[in-house]
Amino acid sequence: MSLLAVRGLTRRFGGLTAVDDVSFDVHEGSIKAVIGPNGAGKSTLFNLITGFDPPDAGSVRFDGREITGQRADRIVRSGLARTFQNTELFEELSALENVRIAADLGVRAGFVRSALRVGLTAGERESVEQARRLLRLAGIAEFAQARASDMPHGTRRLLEIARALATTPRVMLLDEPAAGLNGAETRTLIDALYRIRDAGVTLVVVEHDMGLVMEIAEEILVLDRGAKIAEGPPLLIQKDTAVIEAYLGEECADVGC
Amino acid sequence: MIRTRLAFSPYVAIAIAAAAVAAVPVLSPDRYLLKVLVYVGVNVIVIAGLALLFGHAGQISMGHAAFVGIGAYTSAYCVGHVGLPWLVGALAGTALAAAGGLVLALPALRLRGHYLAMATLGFNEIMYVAFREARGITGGGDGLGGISYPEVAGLSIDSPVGVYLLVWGVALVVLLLVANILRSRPGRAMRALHATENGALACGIDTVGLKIRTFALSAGLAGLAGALYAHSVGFISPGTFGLDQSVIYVAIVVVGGAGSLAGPVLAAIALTLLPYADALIPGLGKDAVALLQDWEADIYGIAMIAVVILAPAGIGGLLTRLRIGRAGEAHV
Amino acid sequence: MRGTKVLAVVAAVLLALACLPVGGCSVDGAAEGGEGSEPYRIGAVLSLTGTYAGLGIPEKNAIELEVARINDAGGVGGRPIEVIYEDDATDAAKSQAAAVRLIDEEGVLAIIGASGTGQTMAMRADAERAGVPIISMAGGSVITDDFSEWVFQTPWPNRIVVPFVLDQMAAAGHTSIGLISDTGGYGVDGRDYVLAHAGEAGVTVVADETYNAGDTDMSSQLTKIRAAEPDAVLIWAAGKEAAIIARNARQLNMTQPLYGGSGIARAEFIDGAGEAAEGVRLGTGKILVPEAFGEGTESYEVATSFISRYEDAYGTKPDIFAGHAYDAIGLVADALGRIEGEVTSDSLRDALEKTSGWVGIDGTFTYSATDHNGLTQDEMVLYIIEGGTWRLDR
Amino acid sequence: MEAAEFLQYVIAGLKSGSIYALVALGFTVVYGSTGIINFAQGEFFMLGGVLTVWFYGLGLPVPIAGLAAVATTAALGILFERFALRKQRSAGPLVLVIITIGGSMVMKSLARHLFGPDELSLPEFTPGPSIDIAGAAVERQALWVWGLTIVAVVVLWWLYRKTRLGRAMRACSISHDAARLMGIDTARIVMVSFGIAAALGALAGFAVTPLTQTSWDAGAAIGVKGFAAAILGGLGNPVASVVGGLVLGLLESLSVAFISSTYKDAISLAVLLIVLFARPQGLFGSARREKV
Repeated sequence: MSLLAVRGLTRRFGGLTAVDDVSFDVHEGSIKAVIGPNGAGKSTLFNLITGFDPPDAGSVRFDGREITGQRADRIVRSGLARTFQNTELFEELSALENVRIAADLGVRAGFVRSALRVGLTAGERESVEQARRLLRLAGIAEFAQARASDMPHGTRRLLEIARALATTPRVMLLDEPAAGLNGAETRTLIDALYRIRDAGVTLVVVEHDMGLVMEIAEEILVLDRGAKIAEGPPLLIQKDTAVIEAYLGEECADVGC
Repeated sequence: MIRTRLAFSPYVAIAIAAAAVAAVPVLSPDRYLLKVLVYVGVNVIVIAGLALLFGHAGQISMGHAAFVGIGAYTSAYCVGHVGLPWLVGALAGTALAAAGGLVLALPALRLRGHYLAMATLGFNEIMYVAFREARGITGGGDGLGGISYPEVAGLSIDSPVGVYLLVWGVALVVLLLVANILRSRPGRAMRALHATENGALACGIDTVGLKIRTFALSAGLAGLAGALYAHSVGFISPGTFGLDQSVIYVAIVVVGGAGSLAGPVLAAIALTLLPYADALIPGLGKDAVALLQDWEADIYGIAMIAVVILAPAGIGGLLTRLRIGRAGEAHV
Repeated sequence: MRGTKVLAVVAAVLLALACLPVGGCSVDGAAEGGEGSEPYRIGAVLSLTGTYAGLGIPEKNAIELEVARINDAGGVGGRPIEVIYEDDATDAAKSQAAAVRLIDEEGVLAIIGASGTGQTMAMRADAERAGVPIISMAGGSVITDDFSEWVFQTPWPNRIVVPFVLDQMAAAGHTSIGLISDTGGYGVDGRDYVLAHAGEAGVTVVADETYNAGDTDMSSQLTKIRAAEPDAVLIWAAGKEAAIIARNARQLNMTQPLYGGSGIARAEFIDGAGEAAEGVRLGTGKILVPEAFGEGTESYEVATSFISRYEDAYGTKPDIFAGHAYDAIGLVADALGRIEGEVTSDSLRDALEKTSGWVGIDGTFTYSATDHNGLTQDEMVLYIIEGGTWRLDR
Repeated sequence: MEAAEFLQYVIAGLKSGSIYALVALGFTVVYGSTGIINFAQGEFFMLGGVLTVWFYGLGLPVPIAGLAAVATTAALGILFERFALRKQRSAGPLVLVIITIGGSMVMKSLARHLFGPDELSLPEFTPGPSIDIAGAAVERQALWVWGLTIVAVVVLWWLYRKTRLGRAMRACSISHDAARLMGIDTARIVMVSFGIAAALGALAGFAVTPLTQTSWDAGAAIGVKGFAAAILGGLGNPVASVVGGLVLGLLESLSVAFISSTYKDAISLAVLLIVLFARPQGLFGSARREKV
């Protein structure tokens, strides 16, 4: 039984069908990649799964429970975290503060307990430690006090991943984490992703960097114009005519240029 | 990095503040100063609530004077007409204002920026009509006079010093509670919501619940301030709770600096005292006073512009630069 | 020390404020008059800025003019009067603070003011506790209806003006009237009295419309009134909206005559309404046309002398607000003169209450233990606006 | 209620509605190029009226006095942007809004000092009895108000659609950065927008003063109505602002006709809140999809 089961997800914007009846499964502990040319509906698919955009049809089951159309924060709290294509960081706050806000999920403190500061210090100290650990896991511990807006692009991506981790997810959806990274930064990202997968978190990654995809993905889902055109292991996908056609256009498909 | 600075325990700071509040009437038994400081204390409570909602959570409200009005009229009615003790009236005023906050939170779930400003502004104008027309309860356009002094546990607080101590006692407690909230998880969640709602959602923050609770708490504090004001001043009229007062409250929070609490509180004290400066600055000649009074509105406008131009991050921003705070540390 | 920085900041500011030598000569309780040539200190809380600036400024002019005249003529029993002015900026909170300051720090014997009804009501509690009499220049009936032994009033309240105007309308055969009033204190107060007294005056209100200060057009309300086909239209309004109503009525070709009270007894109404003001009738005091006092009478002398002195000093004729202020300072001076024994706030209050037959601008004042307004309908006259000015319509 | 009376209410609504529309246009022009709400817009309306009366007092005929007032107010709008707002571009929208609030206080109080506390009046452009249209009476001045509103809308439409400056302003309203990349001097565009907004506000003040008189504090109430109209129509869209203004005017006059004049403001604001709740971007505003 797969950890994340997507069945027939569809989303229409006026005349355009951005996501057209997409179904796929993600198995616990694996790394799945989602690829496809620009405008294939990858980000929209992520938004439908994670509750940032309500689907017109279809369903999503996470760990056996139906989560279709739930509010985004509830889905995150049930263990399905995500990052964004253009990072949504808290620009004025430090890296530590950014991660700590997500780590706060563990701190039981409503308005009343916080106002009276009753027994909070323990929970809060724990959430700060958790935040520091995650910064180390993501390999950006030395940026802890830096303001998010002052950090280099690659580090910001890793910070957003660390922040998503702080919600103790079982599955994490990463929306083009390698976009705009140079070789070395991509290497650091790959190492971080392996460490996260080894820590038991299932990963679903939207990516254009084929090198990265081929290296880390155990299974690849290919979208074109909103529809699923292929799904399977990297080697199979590499030779799939439909995939090549989608990416490189007709003539190359049969000639294999 | 072990913090080596002398960490004041919060209780020491509270003791110092309470001592200062108590010392004022002893140092200067002047009734005028105490009455003006009551106005300041009331505004500090309103601004503490608005700094939470607008400064930290980024939800603009141009209707806060209406909440003050709800608190004031409700407690005046409960005590005056229904004969309830002041404490019950004040709590009723706070609760009703908080309920008003809940109602106003609904549009906030769908509206952003200027549109939310207009919705809250509309609420303020509608409440102004309600205060003016519900003559049975509010005394209508002429206002409601003869409101009794606050009375706690059977003891009527009717001396200027007593009223001052009550208002500032409540103000200190409110400041401490709000400061604690801002330093804890809800405070951080508000700053996250202010930065990016999607980012906050991605951190598992229930932004809908947060907006509703923050609106209700902020409005409740305004209602509490209204209840204190009505019974310390003894006379309220719809004009006191009009739109231009709500605009002033928003300006105070911006001048104070959106990211802090000490900044807006200082701005509230300064901008509430400004209209009374002519009487507070010692040694002013008669015509200097008349001149100051005549040009007071201009000075007020220019002072606001000057502060936000010189210190875009507001007074709070200045305070942080003075204190070598860590970058991005939420300064409260 | 993060969370409690705000408390430390508050503590510092409060202490700094307390150390300001603000106290000055804070005298507690009611002030003694003192003897010899020491001046009688009287406070004045006026709206010199804000929406009611148009009332406060002529009031201050009138008070300064009269105090100069009284002091030049040797003051009261040889002692000059000194008036300390406070601007309440049309804000009830400021008028209350100003009253406390005048009582505590300036040790005034009495307070003239405020210009507005709300601002007057805000001062009452503190003045009553300190035992300092207030002489208000605001027209709201509530000031003297909600009786307080410490509060006096000089202008003609709606309680007197409304019945007078209604009687005049009935006398002119207008039995059904359309009413339009503003939602401010003055309008609501007037409307209450119109609805209460219409029956007695033999008049029925067939349309009852209101508008808000700042509205730019009242033709909808007037269209509704026109539909009710009243014999005449009664405007109970203060401020610039009254002129708009007159214009709108003319443009709607409404034939009904327009009536009003002291709220439209202002030159600005005539300027603003232009021809639409022609033929409008209003009931108010006699200041607009001194002949109304009756040539040769004492009040005629008082009025013409005040009007000419005011015009010499300020270049314009005094308006009704200047008249209210003239009476306020005049009543205080007269009362001071009548006190035997020690002059205190208490003795001044008692003397004020015993004022009888004092001839002022708004009329001949006779206060009593139950009437702190002291005016009756016979201080009222009906005017008609013709040729851009007022003419007695008798 | 027969047709003539209903028409009379519609005319009353369109009369105040067109004033709200002109002021709303001023809000939209500034919002378009800067993204902020200019709280001093109400004072531009006041200055239009007060300055016309002052120029008229100097002996200029009414139309010339009006033109001079509109020009002076436009210059004041530009000066206000230059000195108070220019350097604060980077400080974020809130700081700018507060500066306009402070600016409105200063303008209001200065006007009281310069022009006195009492109301000021101005003769009608073409005095004469009202004109009868299908049984309803229409004031001549109302025709001037409508005429000037239509002229303003047409000129603005022509400016936005047909001129380089107009296109640059539209580009600015979509995105400052993109506009700057296209070589548009966005600072100049913002300055021009404040000039136009001030002129529009002043034009409204000039057109309506013969009907309503004016005074130093005439700006506050109209400022709120103009803002409500701009929001009702949909911020940033000039035509929507005009429609928003007219709808708001009609809402008020019809609520007087059918419900009660005491609650006309409360009713029209309640309707506005309902519209905002149903369409959070106003009647005609484009629902800006928030890119996730």
